[in-house]
Amino acid sequence: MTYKTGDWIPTRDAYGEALCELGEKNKKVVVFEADISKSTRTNLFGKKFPERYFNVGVAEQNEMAIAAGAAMCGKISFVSTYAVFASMRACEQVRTFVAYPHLNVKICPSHGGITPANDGVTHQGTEDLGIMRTIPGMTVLMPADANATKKLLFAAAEWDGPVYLRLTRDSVPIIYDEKTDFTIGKGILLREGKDVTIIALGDMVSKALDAANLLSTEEISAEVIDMHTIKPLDGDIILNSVKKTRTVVTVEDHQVECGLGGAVSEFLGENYPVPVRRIGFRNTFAESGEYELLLEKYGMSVKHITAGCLNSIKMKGKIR
Amino acid sequence: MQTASMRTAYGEALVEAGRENKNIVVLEADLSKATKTSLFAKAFPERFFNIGIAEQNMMSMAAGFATCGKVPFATALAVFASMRALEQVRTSVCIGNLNVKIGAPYGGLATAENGPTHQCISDINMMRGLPNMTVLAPSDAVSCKACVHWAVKHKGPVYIRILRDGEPVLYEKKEDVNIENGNRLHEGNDMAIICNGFTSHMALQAAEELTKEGMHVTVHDIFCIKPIAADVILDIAQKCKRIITVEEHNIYGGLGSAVAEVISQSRPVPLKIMGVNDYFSDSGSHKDLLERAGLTVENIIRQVKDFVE
Amino acid sequence: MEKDIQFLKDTAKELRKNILKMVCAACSGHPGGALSAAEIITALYYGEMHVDPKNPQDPDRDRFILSKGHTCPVLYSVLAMKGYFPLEELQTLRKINGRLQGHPDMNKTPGVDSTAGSLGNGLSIGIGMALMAKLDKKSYRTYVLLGCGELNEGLIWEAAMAAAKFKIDNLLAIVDYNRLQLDGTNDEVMPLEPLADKWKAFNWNVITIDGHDFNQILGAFRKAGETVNQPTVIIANTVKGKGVSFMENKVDWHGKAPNKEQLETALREIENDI
Amino acid sequence: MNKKEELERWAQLLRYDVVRMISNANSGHPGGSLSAADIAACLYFNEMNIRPDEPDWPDRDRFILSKGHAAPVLYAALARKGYFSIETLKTLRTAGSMLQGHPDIHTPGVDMTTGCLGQGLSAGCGMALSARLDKKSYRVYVMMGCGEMNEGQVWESVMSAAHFKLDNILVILDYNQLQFDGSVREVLNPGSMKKRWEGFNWNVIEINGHDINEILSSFKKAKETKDIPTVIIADTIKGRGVKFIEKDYMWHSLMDNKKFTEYAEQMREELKNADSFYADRLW
Repeated sequence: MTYKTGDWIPTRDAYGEALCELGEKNKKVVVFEADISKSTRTNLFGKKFPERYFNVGVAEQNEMAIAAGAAMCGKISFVSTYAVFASMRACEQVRTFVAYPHLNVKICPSHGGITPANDGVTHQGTEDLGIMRTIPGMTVLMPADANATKKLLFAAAEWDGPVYLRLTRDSVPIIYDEKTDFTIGKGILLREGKDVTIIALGDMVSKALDAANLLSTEEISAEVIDMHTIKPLDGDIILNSVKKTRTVVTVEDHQVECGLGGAVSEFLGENYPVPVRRIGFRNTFAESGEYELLLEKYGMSVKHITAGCLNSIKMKGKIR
Repeated sequence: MQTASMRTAYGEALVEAGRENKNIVVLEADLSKATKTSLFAKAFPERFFNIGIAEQNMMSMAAGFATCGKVPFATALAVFASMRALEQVRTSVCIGNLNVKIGAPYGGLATAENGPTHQCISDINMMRGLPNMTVLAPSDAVSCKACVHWAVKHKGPVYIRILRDGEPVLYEKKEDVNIENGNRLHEGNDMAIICNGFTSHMALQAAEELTKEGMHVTVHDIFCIKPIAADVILDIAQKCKRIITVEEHNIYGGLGSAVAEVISQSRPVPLKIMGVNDYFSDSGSHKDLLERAGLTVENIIRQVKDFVE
Repeated sequence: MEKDIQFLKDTAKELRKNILKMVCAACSGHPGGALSAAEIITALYYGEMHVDPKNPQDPDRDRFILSKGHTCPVLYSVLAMKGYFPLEELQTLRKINGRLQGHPDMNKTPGVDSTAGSLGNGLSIGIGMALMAKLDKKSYRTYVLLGCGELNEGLIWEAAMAAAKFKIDNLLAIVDYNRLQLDGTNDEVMPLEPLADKWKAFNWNVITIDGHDFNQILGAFRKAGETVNQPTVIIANTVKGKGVSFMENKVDWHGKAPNKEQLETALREIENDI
Repeated sequence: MNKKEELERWAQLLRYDVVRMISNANSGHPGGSLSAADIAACLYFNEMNIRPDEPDWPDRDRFILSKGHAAPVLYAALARKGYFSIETLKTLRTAGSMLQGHPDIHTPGVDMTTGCLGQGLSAGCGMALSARLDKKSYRVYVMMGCGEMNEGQVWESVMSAAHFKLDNILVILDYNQLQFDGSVREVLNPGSMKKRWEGFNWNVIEINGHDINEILSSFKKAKETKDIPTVIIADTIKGRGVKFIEKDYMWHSLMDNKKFTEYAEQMREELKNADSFYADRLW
């Protein structure tokens, strides 16, 4: 199944469907669920391959450790839950029993960032990328749309070792056609520009593109990179871009500490110091509400991205 | 250098604070002899609660205590405080901005021979990502005590990363310790080292060695990694033009990352992050493990020199 | 049969000596809970499990998970005695560049089926393995040794529920019930009684035995093997530090290494069955 | 009107509020809110010692909704008690509202942030121990869901409440037998819930969770039990009161808002004509 550009689809839907395709092709794929299959969309897999599907109830730590046990027997374990629970409730199990033994456990949580907008803060995983990034041996992904989800899911299945692949609960627009290739660890240059580099991931990629469009009306050319893999970070694509633009704005549906902004700041600080503005949650928990309104309230809307770009461009003048 | 045990300092500070403040309660997960909360248990048995090996329960219980005006110190090895109970810290404690203090001994590689399952090079990151959390990492027994007392006065969640035994003593008395801004251990304009925890005394030693060779290096000991003293760091960046961060933590997400985030925003200067290079370590003596990670006086000196060129 | 039992007793003796020697050489480690499990481990590796030390990764092997990972000296000792690696290697426990980590590491040590060390996780991992045996239609069994302290962990009870739901009868959980944890007795820290009722209430088949009596241990293994559609737990009453007079039932020996002199006394006591 | 009749009306009114709120918000969890309405009515309108005009009163009884997704029933009870206006109920799950998708401690009357299952009883233990330390007589009420019985942390907290002999804590298990993915039996096969709690040394009382008299008498019995914590296992029906969603696990969260909104209107009419009690309380 592929998805038409311009349509709006939650990436968890694509995950559920792609998982079935994957299960068809690869008999080693087993799926673990923690009582929210209707929401994570693994119910599709469960229906199709009941013998390779295990619902362990509301018990995410157990789920993670069972998945590790299955991987120890040569399986490729997919773990479904919400980002808050995958990264925090079961954090130590991920670290000690998945990452440390370097097992083929693919953790694919829905409800990344504030995409469960209405559910409120307890269900909005806005710290998970940073948490996963600091666990040695972990590969951390967030696809920008349904087509990217499917491709990256297949790539994750082939990848040696643990993967964290973050999904959205709410709909995001399709920006990729079915032909685009995705390689784990290689960012995608979506739009060329010379004044500022916008590095975004997940649901914020489409916002970054909107911001770049808006900026072009003011004769500012912004380069846009989809950094779907936050770890290992694609240093080359950043360097190539920054040597040209000399300033960066990172955009993520995540806390500005520790996540994409942190990763890019670390990398540039060590390799090519230029101003970096980070757009995301500023050390605050969000709340219930409509997705777009929340982006607006917490400083992550298209408007804020464009303002951030303008500021960044100003900064670079000052520092020179 | 004289040495003292940080976890013992933690236990003693809890007793001191408990004497002054009757609202302080201590929660423990079956490791009181290791974490030294046993000292508090002895002094104030009625305010000591051993929850058994159940760190998640402990964190949420602490949250319950806090809603009733208590100042709970929940204590667990850094690896369990930061990872086994992470979601409880977030949901039960941080979202409500509750007055829970988390004491986390055996941070970094300090559990040494116990191996990677018990070592913890990710806790600073885990805690730093949580809104409302204050993250402290003292560098010796004296600053550890200062952190405990500071945490009692601070309203809101605080995570204190503590090491184990035999840490060199850097400070004379706890009043000397500036928790919010950190302490300047050495002055110089050629380069800056920003450090914390067990690496601070190494950085100081490295700076002293380098002075003999005519290089003048600023060494700044940071206790509070979140919120980090951005002004202080920017001043250092302005003055020294180059910064090396040193920490007993993963190079991703810790002190280095916090400094990178600050300087990249307003004063991008070249940075080098020294720490554990994103790997699971091994069983071995603490000294051996630090050596493998490149966290030695010699290597700091080498890195400073390389960085100049 | 009697001859077999005598052989097992002698083997357990050897195992205890190795535990103490390696912990002494490392100057750190956890002897108490290693000694309490000596008979159980001996019975597993010499009387129950199908394993091939020459082929530690054999996909059809029985699996063993030491969920109470801190007591790994007992596991390393038995693995060395079975020939997974040389006995001399026991001297490298907890040393840098060694294969014998302070807590078990499945990628470093031949014969270690699962990483362990942070308490409470082993049963879940075992369930994963047992489910995969069923999925792959393999006949291997999975054995999980739990400590009593770790039964405080909620994760254990999550796993207990899941094992019952999936009717996992190809997994055997054994509780090394020595009634001591780091901070004191179970009763002081977090009482576990009525322990058998707890497991029964989670729909488990429960067998209670003396964990130092080989006849009872082997009998329980047999009964567990015959139980279908329900997971079995053996609650093995044991003595922490068993075999060494000054360590028995002493909480202080949970995580302390004996010095040379203490080692000599201990070895003598074990040799002479004092 | 006697006590029972009055509480039945409050419960019915809370159900109405729940239906209206969720229909307004166009999202939320009706099933588990409705099953808990009778218990919530008994707690807030008869049992608990609280001061709506002084939500932080240190001596108040505490209530923790551990099954936080059932927030609408809690918000309804709080509004009806006067912690905030009935108007506020219309803002459920909208940006800037004090009524979050899951309970937030900053909302007046909410004693603990919940929503991530399994944490409520632990927090309750902390409160109950604080009461004992401070020699205060307040009680702590924790309402749990049957799905969250899967969480290991629940059993950690169950163990510690028994260990610390917390007789000032009362757990009410809203045992509606359904969780997100199906029946508790399908998802995680609990066996006898009573035996499980007894195995952890708790006093267990089983009741019909929709029978006001049974609820009230179980509260009384719990209070009289010393040195051991009590759990009331309340047999309930998920979605109780809204016929077309009763016992349907698919209605754990909102499925069809058109149908639901129509029902809210219908309910409004029915209540308006039923009794003078409802007349000036409907919105």
